[in-house]
Amino acid sequence: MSGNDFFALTPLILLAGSSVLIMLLIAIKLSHRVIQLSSLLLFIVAFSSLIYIQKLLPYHIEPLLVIDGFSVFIMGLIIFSSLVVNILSYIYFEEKEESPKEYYVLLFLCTLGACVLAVSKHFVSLFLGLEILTVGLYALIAYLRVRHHNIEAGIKYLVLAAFSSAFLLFGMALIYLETGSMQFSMIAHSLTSLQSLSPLFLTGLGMMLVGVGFKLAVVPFHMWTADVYEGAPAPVTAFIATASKGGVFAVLFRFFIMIDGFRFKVVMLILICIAIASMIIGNLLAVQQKNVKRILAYSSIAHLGYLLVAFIPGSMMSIKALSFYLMAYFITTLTAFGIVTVLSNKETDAENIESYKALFWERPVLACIFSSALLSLAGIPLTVGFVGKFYILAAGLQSGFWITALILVISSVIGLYYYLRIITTMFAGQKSILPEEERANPVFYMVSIIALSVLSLLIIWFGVYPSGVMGSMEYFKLK
Amino acid sequence: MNNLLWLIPVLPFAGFLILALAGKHLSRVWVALIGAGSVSLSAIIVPIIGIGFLSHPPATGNYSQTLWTWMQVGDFNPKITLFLDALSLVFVFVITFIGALIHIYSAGFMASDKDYSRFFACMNLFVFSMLLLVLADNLLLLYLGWEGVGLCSYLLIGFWYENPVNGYAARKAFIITRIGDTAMAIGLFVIFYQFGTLAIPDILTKAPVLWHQGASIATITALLLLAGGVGKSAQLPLQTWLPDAMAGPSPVSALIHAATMVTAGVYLISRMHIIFQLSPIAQMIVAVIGAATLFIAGFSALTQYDIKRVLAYSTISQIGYMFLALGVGAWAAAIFHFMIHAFFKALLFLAAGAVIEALHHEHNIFKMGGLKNKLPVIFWTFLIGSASLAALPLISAGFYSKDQILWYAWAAEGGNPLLWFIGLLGAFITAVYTTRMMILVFWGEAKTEIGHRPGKLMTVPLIVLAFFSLFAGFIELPHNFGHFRLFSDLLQQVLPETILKAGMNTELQFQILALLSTLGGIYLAYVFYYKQPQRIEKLKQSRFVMNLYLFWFSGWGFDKLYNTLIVKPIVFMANVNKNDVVDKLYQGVTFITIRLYQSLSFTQSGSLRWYIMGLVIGAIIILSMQIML
Amino acid sequence: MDIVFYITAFVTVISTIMVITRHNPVHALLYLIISLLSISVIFFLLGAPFAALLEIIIYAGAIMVLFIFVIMLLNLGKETARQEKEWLKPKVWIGPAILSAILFVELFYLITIADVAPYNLQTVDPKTVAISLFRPYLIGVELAAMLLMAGVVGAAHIGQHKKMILHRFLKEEGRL
Amino acid sequence: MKSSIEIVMLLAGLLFVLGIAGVIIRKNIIFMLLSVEVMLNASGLAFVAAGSRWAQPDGQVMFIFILAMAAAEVSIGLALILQIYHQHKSLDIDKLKEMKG
Amino acid sequence: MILIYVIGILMGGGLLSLLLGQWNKNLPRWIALCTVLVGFIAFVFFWINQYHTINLRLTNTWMIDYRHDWIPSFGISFHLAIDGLSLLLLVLTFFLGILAVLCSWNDVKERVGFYYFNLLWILAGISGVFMAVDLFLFYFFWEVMLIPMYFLIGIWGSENRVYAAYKFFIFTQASGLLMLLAIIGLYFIHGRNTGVYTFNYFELLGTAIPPHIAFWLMLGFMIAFVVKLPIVPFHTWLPDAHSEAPTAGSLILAGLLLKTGAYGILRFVLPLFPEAAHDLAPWAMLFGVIGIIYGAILSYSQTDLKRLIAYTSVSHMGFVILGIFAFNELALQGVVMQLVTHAISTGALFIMAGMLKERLHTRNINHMGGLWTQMPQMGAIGMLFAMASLGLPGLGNFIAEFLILLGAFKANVLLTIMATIGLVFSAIYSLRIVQKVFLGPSERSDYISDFSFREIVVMAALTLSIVWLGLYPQPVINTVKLMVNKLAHIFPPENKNVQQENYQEIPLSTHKYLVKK
Repeated sequence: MSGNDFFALTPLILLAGSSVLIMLLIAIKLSHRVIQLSSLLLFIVAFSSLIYIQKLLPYHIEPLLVIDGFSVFIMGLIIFSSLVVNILSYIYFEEKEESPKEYYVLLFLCTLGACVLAVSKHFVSLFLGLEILTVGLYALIAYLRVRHHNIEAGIKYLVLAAFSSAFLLFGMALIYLETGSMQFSMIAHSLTSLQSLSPLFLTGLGMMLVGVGFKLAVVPFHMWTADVYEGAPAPVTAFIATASKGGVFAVLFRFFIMIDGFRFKVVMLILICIAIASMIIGNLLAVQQKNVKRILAYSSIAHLGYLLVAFIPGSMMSIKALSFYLMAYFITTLTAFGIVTVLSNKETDAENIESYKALFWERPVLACIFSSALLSLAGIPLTVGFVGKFYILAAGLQSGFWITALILVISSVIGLYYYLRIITTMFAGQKSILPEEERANPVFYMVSIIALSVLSLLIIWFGVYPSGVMGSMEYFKLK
Repeated sequence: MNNLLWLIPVLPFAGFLILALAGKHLSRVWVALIGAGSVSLSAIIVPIIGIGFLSHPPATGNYSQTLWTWMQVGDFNPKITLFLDALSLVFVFVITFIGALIHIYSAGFMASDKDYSRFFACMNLFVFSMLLLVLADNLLLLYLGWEGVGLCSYLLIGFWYENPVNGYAARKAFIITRIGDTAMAIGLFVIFYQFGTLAIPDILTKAPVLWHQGASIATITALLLLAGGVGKSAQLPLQTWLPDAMAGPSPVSALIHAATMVTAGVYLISRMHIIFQLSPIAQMIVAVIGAATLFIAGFSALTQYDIKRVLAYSTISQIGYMFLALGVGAWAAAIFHFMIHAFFKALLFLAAGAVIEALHHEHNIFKMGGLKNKLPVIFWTFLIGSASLAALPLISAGFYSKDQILWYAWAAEGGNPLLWFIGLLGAFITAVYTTRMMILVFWGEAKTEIGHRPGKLMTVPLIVLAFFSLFAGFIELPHNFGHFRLFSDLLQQVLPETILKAGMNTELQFQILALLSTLGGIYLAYVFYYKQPQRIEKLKQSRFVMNLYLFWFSGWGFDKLYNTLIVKPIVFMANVNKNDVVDKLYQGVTFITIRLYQSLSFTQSGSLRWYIMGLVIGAIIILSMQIML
Repeated sequence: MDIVFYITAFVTVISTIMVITRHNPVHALLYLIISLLSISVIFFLLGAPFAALLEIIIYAGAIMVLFIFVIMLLNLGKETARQEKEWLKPKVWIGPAILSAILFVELFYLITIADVAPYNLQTVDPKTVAISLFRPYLIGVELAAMLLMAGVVGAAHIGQHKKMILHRFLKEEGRL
Repeated sequence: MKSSIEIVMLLAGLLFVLGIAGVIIRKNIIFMLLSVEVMLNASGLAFVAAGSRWAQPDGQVMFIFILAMAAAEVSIGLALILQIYHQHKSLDIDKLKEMKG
Repeated sequence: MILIYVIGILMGGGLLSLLLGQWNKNLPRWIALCTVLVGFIAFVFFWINQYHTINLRLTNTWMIDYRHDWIPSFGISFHLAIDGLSLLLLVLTFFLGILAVLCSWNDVKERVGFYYFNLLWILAGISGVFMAVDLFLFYFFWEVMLIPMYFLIGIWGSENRVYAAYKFFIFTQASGLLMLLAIIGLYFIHGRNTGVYTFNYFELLGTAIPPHIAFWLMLGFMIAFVVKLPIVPFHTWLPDAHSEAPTAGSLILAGLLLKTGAYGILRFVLPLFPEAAHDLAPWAMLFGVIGIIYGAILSYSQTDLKRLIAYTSVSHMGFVILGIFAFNELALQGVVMQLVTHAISTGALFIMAGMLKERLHTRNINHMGGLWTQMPQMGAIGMLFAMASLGLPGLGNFIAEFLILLGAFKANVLLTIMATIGLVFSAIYSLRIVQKVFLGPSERSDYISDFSFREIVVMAALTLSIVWLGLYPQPVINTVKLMVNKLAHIFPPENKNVQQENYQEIPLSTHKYLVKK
């Protein structure tokens, strides 16, 4: 470990250190507010450190990690979403939990895990990053442990995650057995020296796909999604939907790029099937769903399918399209869950679609923000979701993947229906059924709303003028 | 003078505009003044122009005045151009003159109607459209007038809109004529692609050059135009609307459904005569249609009890004569009959209107009677009109015009003994039903009390028309009887001379036969309806006669036929498909989507073991794919 | 050597089958420990003595003890065994078992068609492992530390009890 | 063991599948966790075997990390089990079906 | 720059009325009115200006061309340009925009600010569609107009509004996405051919596309446009949307939204894929004819007035597709006329349906009847527009339909004859409206007011325009002349269809009449 290594690892070290620091702060019994603020500060510091390390790029820390433009971009997204989740968490947990402080420790750890995924280029770091993320999430999902749903979601996630981790591990073991290395580049190297494709390697890859697919919640490994989204506290759901998936997707992409997995017809075929199934089933499942969190869960399944559409060609445009869409998806999902968080009250989360009735007339700002997020998810122009979808279609069509593009289009029409349903509900009726209650912390409430407004402005700004972001994305190249 | 040409149609139009926009705020006197005045002004301008036209015939044989280019798309550039030649002069004269009289009559007739201004507005609009029709320089403008008169006919048939029956009749009229119009529109397309223009003079000069005699394209074109004419002129097979059209006020029936609009078909065919001449088949069809119509309508008229329906069927029948004349190539005779018919039929309708008005809106002739002395003016004018209709020899104008047609039906180039015989039979029937009507209405005992007696406004036009019904025939006399050819000479500028078959020297026998048939008809009716009415009762015992009677009464069952063959299937189809069968397709898609949702939602059972099973199945699928591929 | 392997493998498989079929949790746990022990023998045979030791010490020793703690804490005994007996009916397990069998057949097929070149077994001694662990995988170790920290913090939070609200009108004391 | 590593991998695979079977067929959460442990253990076995096939320490290193992960996971899992037992008075996983659809 | 300003004004006006609508309910109306008026006046002046020089332009049909980079990495630019067709439709947009604002003046009482926000944004979207010459930008605007329309139907519509709004949105969005696929496909094909990756319409125009791909790409475009238009199997959203939308919504739907479909075909499908369009022509024409007759028959059976009018739109739009795929100047001019006149006539009918609904609280024509007695003015105007809708000469629709049929006759005799039969059906349904609504016995004794001053202004504007278009359509024809000529020249004139057996006997010399140029 040279000095430069430390320097390059600053963000990770900061995240890890923050978790310890927060523990210490808890130990000296500081108030929730102080802890929340200091963790916010630490997130900001970690985020800014990303800008700081850019002159080093790309930087390899053998054999586990690589820090390049792409990983910095993904880390940025992850830390950004954690930051937003952090802001949203205060009012949510302040109302519901008497000791919400460990939450921040776990949040840092999960963020760390996701970031490790984003920078890893080795099975070990992949596995460890994934597990830090997952183990942290077990606790986060079940954080409000007195609620039945939280516990139920927690145990479901735990058993399934461990189960799928086992698949991932077994797959890795098979690949290791075949190639003699766990480093992506070495695997790629030994693959080129092989005459024919070995079944062991493919089996390993397939089993890894099970593990990764579970984390990404793509069909047929999607069934946990809705339950966990529904059961988990709203900010945590936001985190699962964004940071955890972003990290996993990043490492999957890096792995495929490095071993050039796109040449394996069978694997690609599997991925195409998964993508198609995810898009169709994800959207279909939400059609008449009544629970907003579940709707968003199913929609996230579909969105991962969309991401796979851009993933499959494995071209230069794929990287850009993926990066852009991930960003769009992050912003949008955070906004959507942010609204759910803000509207939640002490007893229940605002998950019943009925509770959004007449929201537009009662709280127009929130309704507008939510609408912009939903429209972005639906991919309607003027929002970033549209540009993202356009990008994905472009990436797919550039390499001639007409079928997936077509399925994307058709399934997103189904998707339209349920997004519109929520919007329609917000516009329907005259009177909201959500009780107008005294906010315990009006200041933080305002802060949350401002944060969400900024996000929704981003949604529209990037939707109207995406070239700025696209331009900067050129910079975040893989290696 | 031809600079004034535009005033002829524009005056009624101005009247229409004033009445339509401000009619609500004008007093009745003003409404009548504007309505009748504008048409009368036109009627005054026409003779001025007409005299100019006759005294100093223009070198081209016509006046034309271009107002503006309607549109110009590529080579298609119809202009709003008015075009006056001998043929249109006759029509314009009849329209404005009779139109003015009827307007004046209406001022009295409609005096108590609440929609006074609307009536005059529509009538003015009608006169405008009709004038445009006959003055049009190109077929598109003609079509404008053509449809315009249809609209006015619709508006006026349904004038008393509170009664849905009237509305139904109006719709029927519009739609049936529209069927003809549609065919005519197709005819216009053909003409445009053949000649590259729709201007009538150009077409008429180009047609003989581009088409040879008997060309099938000429036949098609002619038939398409004929279809338009058949619709408007209520000829077979589109005649069914006219009897129902009597739902409108009597002046309307007089002006539109007797004197002018229904003869638009005659105008069109004679206007486009060159095309018809190029196709002997088409011309023969015209003649056959005319003959068949006059025959069928005659028998229907015989059985009607509504006075206006009798007149309506007689109108159909008389227009049948005109078509017959056109078909056999007796162009001038057709136009002559048109003019005479306009006079006496307008007269008859107006007089009938006066009768109906006098008898508290009683239409049934069997409930009339004995009006001879009570309404002397009406009686005498009606008598003159009837005489003309029945073609009472020598003294009525109708005799001269109809006799000419009968003679040509045999003698002209396209003539045929069968056509002649049908014509003769028609003349006989005409005499029968006319006499029947006269007797039932004016003789016998009074069955209904008289209410309202017609005023001066109504009687003066009747007298004028009666005058013309008697004496207008003398401007054209058979060549064995004075041989006075004022009218056909005039028309010869436009229409070809009637060519006789070889070996036709005398028409005396024909005249005598016609005379006999008319007199025989009158006598027959006299016997059955005046002298020995019990014979009718006796006849009615026979089942066959009754059935025949009903068959004729229903206009030979055409309405029923069309209803079952066309109207009912379409309405049935429309009603069955009210909710749009195509939408079911999309509902099906929705249904499938929702079923898919339900079955997929079922998989989200909440059971962790089931979820794991899903994961395992996924793994199995992936591994199987790897094994198999 | 081979024969030792086969015997141990046999023991492993049998004891594992016992683990998933026993009704009494404590019995199952004991079978699992047997399974773990026999796997550690296999590790040894594979030339990985360090792993073998860790398997016994940490897995069989520490982790299993956790389970036992919990089982004892919850006082799962005969009652549970009876319930398990009820739950474990062919109707319940036959489908999953078939699925698993299919998966195994596929794995079997895929592993056996692989053509792995023969090699000489070498023992990888603890020292090598340790060097590897603290040289290239140093960051991994650090990360593992964070992983354990996450586990500890999480378990501590979830494990603690507080007044629990089943319903806002119907409060109930929850106690260990 | 001289000839081939396949047989060890087969054993690992068999254990892995048995673990899967255990997870699916048991309704008791503790048994599910136990079965998951079996699966993780099988993966560890596969890693060690693979490491020994290449005579590298990496397999064992990975095994150590798996151990760490298993420990962390089990600790949280057991804490959750405690909560579940206290809330539902049962460890039947099929009773945890409040969320569905 | 006028183009950007206009869109900007509309969007800005929308936002302003949304914001100010919170304080004052009257303000948004006036803001909206002023906004649209400004746009209208601007374009009318521009039109008059251009009209003098219109015939001087020989090849360049484009009057304004504004371009600004937007997403350069994709070759997307904010590229607006207008030619005669766009200009005409823009004028129409603002004309109907004014009417839409006026006719919702008292109609909308709740959430006024948001209402006018939606209205103005729809107009902005539609204007954008008519201006955009960057395919991406076109798609962008294409979709932008949907959301506010969705709200307009979904919030201010009648009972079944939500269903209708969904249906509208999903139909148009689904088809729009297919178009997006086709656009991207075209983009890549062009990029691969030339190395220039751009969405610029002008550059994409000459793209050489392999025929089978061209067909699919064209189909992608076509579906989007045909659903909007709509053509028969894709029309079912329209009756629902029209009948449930508020008056202004129906007006804009019928008057403008449908036109975007036709505009799209004229602007994109024909120039971009001439061969494929040519191959499709008989089928498209067939569907047009089916639409004409099917729409008319369905229209006849409806009892809901707005639904009835909606189906007449289906029928009228059948003429549009028939004319477009006849590929000759006459038909194309007819199509343009039809776009304008249908907007006016059907718009007027919808406005009247809205007024009736406001007065009678029903749309069921069986509950109307005899209204002429109480409101003769509306009766007269209603009659006029019913006549316009059945294509009475002297009113604009006749010119349109006649030109279309005349042009189509050249391309396909049989189908044209069938389409002409549709005129009979149009008479049937139009007269049914008049009969059921205004004629017949009056069933009501309560007082029903005739037109108010505001309504008279609206109807007078519509009446004058339809009569003007019927008697002197030349300004419209001249405005689009160059564009239409250019379009017609893409397709070589064909004479084989006209020369059917019947025409065999024509002497050779007639060919100069038969075949134009």
